[in-house]
Amino acid sequence: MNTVDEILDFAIEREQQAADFYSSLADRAQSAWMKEMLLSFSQEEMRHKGKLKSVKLGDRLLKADQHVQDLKVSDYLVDIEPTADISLQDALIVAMKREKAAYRLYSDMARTIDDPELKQMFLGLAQEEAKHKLYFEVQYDDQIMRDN
Amino acid sequence: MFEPTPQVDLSSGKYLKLWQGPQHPGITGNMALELTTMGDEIVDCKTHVGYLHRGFEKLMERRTFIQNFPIVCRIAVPEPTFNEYLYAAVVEELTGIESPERAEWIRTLNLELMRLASYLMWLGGIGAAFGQGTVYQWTVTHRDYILDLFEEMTGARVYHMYIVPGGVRGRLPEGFEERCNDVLNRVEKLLFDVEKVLFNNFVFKKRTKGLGVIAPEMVDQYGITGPNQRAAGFVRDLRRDAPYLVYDQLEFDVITATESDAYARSWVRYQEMHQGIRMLRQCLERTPREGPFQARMPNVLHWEVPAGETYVKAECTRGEYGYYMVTDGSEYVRRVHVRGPSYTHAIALMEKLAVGTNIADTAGLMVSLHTYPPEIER
Amino acid sequence: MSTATDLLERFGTNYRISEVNEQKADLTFFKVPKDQAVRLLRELRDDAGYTHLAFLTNIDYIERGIFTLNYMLHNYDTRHTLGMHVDLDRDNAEMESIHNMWAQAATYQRELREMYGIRFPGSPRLDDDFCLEGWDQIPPMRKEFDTAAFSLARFYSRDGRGTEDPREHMKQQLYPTHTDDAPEGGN
Amino acid sequence: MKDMDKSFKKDTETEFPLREEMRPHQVTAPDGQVIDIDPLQDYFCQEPPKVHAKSYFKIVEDFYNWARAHSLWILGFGTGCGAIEMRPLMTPRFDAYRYGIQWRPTPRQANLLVISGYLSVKTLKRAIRAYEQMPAPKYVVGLGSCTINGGMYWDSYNTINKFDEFLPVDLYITGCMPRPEVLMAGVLELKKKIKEGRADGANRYVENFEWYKANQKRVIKNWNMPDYNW
Amino acid sequence: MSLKDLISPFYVWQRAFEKPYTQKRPIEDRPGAPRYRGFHMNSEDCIGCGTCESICQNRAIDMVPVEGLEQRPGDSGLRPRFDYGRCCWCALCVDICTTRSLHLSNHYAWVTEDPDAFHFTAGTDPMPWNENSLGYRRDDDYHLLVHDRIEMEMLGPDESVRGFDEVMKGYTEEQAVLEADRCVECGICVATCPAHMSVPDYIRSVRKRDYETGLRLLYETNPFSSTCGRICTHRCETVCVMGYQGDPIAIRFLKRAIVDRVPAERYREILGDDVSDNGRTVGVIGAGPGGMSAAYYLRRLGYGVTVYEAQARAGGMLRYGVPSYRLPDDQLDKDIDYIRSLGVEVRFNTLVGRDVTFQSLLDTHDAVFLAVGLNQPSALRINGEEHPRVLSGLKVLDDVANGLDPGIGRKVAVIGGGNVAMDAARVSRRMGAEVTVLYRRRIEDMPADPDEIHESQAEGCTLVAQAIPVEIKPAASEAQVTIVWGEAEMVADDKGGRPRPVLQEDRMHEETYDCVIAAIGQGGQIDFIPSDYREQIEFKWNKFVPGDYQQTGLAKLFVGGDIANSRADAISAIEDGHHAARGIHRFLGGSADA
Repeated sequence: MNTVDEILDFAIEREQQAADFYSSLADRAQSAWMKEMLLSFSQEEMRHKGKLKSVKLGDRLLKADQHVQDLKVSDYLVDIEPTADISLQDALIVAMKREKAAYRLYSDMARTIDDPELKQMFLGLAQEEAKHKLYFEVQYDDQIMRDN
Repeated sequence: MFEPTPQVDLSSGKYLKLWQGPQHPGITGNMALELTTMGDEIVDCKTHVGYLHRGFEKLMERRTFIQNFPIVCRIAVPEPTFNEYLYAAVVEELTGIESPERAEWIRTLNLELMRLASYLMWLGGIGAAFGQGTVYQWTVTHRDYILDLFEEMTGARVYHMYIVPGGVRGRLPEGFEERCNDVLNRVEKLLFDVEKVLFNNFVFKKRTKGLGVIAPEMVDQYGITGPNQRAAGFVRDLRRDAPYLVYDQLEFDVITATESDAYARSWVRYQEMHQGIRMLRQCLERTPREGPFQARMPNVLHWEVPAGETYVKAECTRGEYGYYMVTDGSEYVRRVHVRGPSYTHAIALMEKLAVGTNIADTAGLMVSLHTYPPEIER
Repeated sequence: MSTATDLLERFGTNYRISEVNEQKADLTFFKVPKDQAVRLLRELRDDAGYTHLAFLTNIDYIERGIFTLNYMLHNYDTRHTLGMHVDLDRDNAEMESIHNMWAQAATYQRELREMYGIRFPGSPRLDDDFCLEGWDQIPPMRKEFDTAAFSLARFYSRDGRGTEDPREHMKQQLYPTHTDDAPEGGN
Repeated sequence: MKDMDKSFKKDTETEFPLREEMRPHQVTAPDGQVIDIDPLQDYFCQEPPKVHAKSYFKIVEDFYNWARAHSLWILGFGTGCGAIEMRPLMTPRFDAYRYGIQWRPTPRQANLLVISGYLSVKTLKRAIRAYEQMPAPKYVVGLGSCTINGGMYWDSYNTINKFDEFLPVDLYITGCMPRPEVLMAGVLELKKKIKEGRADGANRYVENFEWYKANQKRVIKNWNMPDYNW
Repeated sequence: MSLKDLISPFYVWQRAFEKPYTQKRPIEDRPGAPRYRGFHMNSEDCIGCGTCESICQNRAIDMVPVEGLEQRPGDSGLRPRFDYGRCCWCALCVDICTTRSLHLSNHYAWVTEDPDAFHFTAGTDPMPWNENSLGYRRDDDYHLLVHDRIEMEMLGPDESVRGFDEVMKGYTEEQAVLEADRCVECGICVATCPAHMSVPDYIRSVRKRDYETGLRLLYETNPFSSTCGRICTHRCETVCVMGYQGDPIAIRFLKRAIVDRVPAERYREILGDDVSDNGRTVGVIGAGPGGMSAAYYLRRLGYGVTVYEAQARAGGMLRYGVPSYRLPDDQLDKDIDYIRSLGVEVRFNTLVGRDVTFQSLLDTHDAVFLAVGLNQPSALRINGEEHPRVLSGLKVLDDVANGLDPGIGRKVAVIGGGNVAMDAARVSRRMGAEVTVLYRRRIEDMPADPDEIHESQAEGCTLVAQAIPVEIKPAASEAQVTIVWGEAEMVADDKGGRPRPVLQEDRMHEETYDCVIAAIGQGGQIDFIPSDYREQIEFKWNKFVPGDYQQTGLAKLFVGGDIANSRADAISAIEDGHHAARGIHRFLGGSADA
């Protein structure tokens, strides 16, 4: 990956994979409710993909320098193996962990690369994933840990 | 007791019907005298009241107990505070609420200040009725300084709405004592001036001595109370005979006279003003500065007073002022009757005393009886 | 201080005295039948020292169909006050006049005539206007007379008013669908 | 309205009889001559009121208005509570005389009627008579809340609510009760209005005479006086 | 006549040499006294409760909507409008003002030609005196209202931890009347109450000691009055106008005061037991407050109602989640038995999805109301969670409710800050354990009822705030467990939500307990709805999104209770049930507004 476009293509591809992951999970879900949830996760990923596409077309810029709060919720939660009868809590944990992994990936890449433009791009993508993670963390905090 | 008026044949041409009022010079408020005169002499007098009738007793029956508190003071315009106090007292008696000591002192202060203001108004009236306009100018101005004190203490000049069932509405303002003492000193100085100018005035003496003599036996027959009664030689004063508020802790003299004419009545009132100033000074000194001034009250919005009836009276400037209240345990009062001393003074007594006097003296006679029509009609 | 009890014992044999209520040390209320009232008043005035008629008034007990006159008498020597109640038939209220005993009674009787419609035969100027002039309604102090409705009908009220109940207003604004028009639950 | 119960009816021949001295009667003069008198006819002028015309020249009218504004003579007829706050105005402290204001005992000498508060029906009748007897141009000031919308006596069976239905009012002063200072401010405001030539209450009264009379007769049941008595 | 009498009057001349008394400028020289009762002012604190209107004996005050004023629960959006053709400046409105927003200025002059001009809305209309700082204010020591709540007798903490006796003893009749007397009957609370109960009316019936009327009023909107009189979250009290200067009215306990005075046997006599049958049936899933409330109102409307309940007894979370020292079983039975006595059939031990299919319910009934509640405890999902000494709060409460021993030991940690956590903690105290509550946020953020937090502290539970559990480890003994937790820092939420805790990895603690009770939240279990209906039903996270009448896109399905609202309390569930009954009646062609 040597150009900004290539990086973006890679990122877009990753978002697509995530969307596919959730929708295939949804296909297997038995209850109306979890199916709905997983599809909405999938749509969320598709929206991210759309956002990256517009970055690629130059309609939008990724900001690398903004501060995104890390609630560290996912840090101390266990890993979950996604199954067809997954619960909402577990689905959210999976989502948080996935976003966190993506964040780590882009951050590591940014560290290993020297080209300032590309570095900037990776950092921007990392920030973007951090935001997604925050979104899921907040939902976990609000929906699952209501009383804690 | 009741003497029928002599038959007056208007068509004889000897008599003239003359109406005085309702804008009557002898009175605060409106009231008409229907005089039948023969020459200058009055042979028959009928009173006509009702120009100020607002139906208070009816209005009070359809207002809650707290809603009655602002309206009662309107019953007697120049002396509203007595209504406030009596209404509060009658409700307190029926509910068993006791107003705190501090409130009792402030109430006494308020009532005596009102008495002084009311007497000053009256003093101006009697001066004006006998051609001494200067006295009127002096006393009404000084009354205004007392109204200033009221404004400062209660928030209004005339309708104070300060004595609320359960206590009073606020503490005395800062520095009130000094300002009140200052006004009292000025009023006292004025009173000595008035004595020289009015009571030592030979014109005044000539016209008032022997005018409207109330014979002692008439006092009970006509239900005469207050200074009018004391001027006839009776030593009766509710403040001493049935002490309310803190009057049992105050030093004052019951002023009496024996002549029982307009001059004697005026002189009794004049001296009572001095007694009033004496009491006010005691009040200012002894009113507690600390402590509650309102008893613990229920929620006044739906205040149900237990069923019962009572009569509470107080000595106002004109005599026995009383509130008779009947309650039936609901949020509304069953019946209130306000007993104003003017009721008998201005109607039965006036109709009797006016006969035989002349037209020029009716105004002075009426002022000397000190009557307020609003408390007759309510 | 049982002036009142003494007194009632003294008169109790000759008069049917009932409903004695010692409201406070110097105030007692009692009831006496209509036919004995004036005789008792005279005796109280002449023999018992109750020389001062503070006032005469009436209480309307519409639900019981009676008027209760209250004669408030005061004794200056014992400083005791007596409230004498006399029940009258509300629909045909008539009472013996006492204008010959106290001069101001005539005025009170005029007022009661005008305000409640009670007749006191023989009382002077009884039917003259007292407070009211040109009154064409039932006597205003009777409980069935609605002064607010009358005032609205005759004197009108200025336009430009209108109020909302906070509770109803909030209901309309915040949860309009939550209504139970058909009776259900409870009753 | 409810029919009047028979038992409440006062023992009089008609519902609202004329006072004895107002009925037609005969009087014997000192010289023995017998004179027939019908007071309602004889004591009052029956002429209907007329519009008080403005002067043809504006400068003259302005001069008149200036003069009128500086001699407001108040009829000393306190109708309600507010009368008690008019008294201090006559004393040195407020000294209304310096503004050309003074109190007169008779309507014939006054051109300003201050309705100082509530008006019972009985007083309303007298106030109307007093007003009609005042010479035009004349002014009316409503003092206190009661004159505006009934004030605290809004539900009383004996006090009117809207004073402007009965007499033309030039100015309202709210308060219960208003301080003397407000009455003073009101009078100064009235002066301004007079000077501008807008205080035409007397003419409004004449122009809407029928309406005012109808309102007056609606509440005053025993009218027994001529329609216009000046 | 003496010579003195002749000369003395000439003394009058002496005063001619005095300084004049005249005010130079009579209008400007004398402003109103500092306490003068002049014209009205109203501050922004006004909430439009209308108490000023009710005390005004002149009917001089109208409550009118003000343009641009945002209406919200606790503020009626109305403001007092004064008619100065009526006002008498008694200032009772100032004295009674519940928020102390109303004042009088010392301005007193208003002269105009137009008699219709004397109206204004204080505080919002631009009046010349709005900036006045002087004028009448109510004195601090003068009250026309009773600001202090009548204290209810309750078991002391020493006594209460010894057993499961009800802690709050209820008002005596005298106390209840005194407390009810404090109410100003403004009705602001009605909008905030999820069930919109007619609070002022039933408080009035307490004051009048007319409990039959009171009970009828309660049942108009709430068939769980005995229950709600004890454990309601009393949102109404948070907006009670009496709370602005003192304590809010104890609305919840006054409700209880009514039901406490009506024996269960008289319910049918007072409320009536005449229910017709309109031949249509409704199935209700879940016999909790939502389901039973719907069942009650539907039965009243003539529907045949069958309730499907997974457990052996009715009441749902009220039965299994609320310990008996807060809500004794017999009180819950009082409510439920009356509903059942009207002919509501409850099928116990019938779990939808296991014993009967969702589809069959849809087929057999004319409508289905679903109120299964949130009964699945959220897992901690931290390492070591599967340790046998980690219990769920709901399970503990459930065991206690069923008379089983949850086996908690002597030293207990409770994780969470909601009502379930508090209940678990207090139950543990009653079983003799030493209790520590670990909560991720601050104590003021706790979703539990403040009374419960307060009482649990009084009973000796230790509350540790800002503590995030990170790991569970086996302890030396098998009967024990070690929990690792870290301190948290609170960070503000950008979007205005409650502050969120962030773990501080450098400040970790380790502690060993006999057991750890997790009560961090609950989720719903609605897997029995086949995925085919996904298109018709709208979800948001783990909840339904119902329509105006609790309906869903699936024609026959109505939903309510914790699973369908964000408040997740009993009273909201009760209202959902009631409202769904209205909706079902409406959708099945009943009266449009019923």
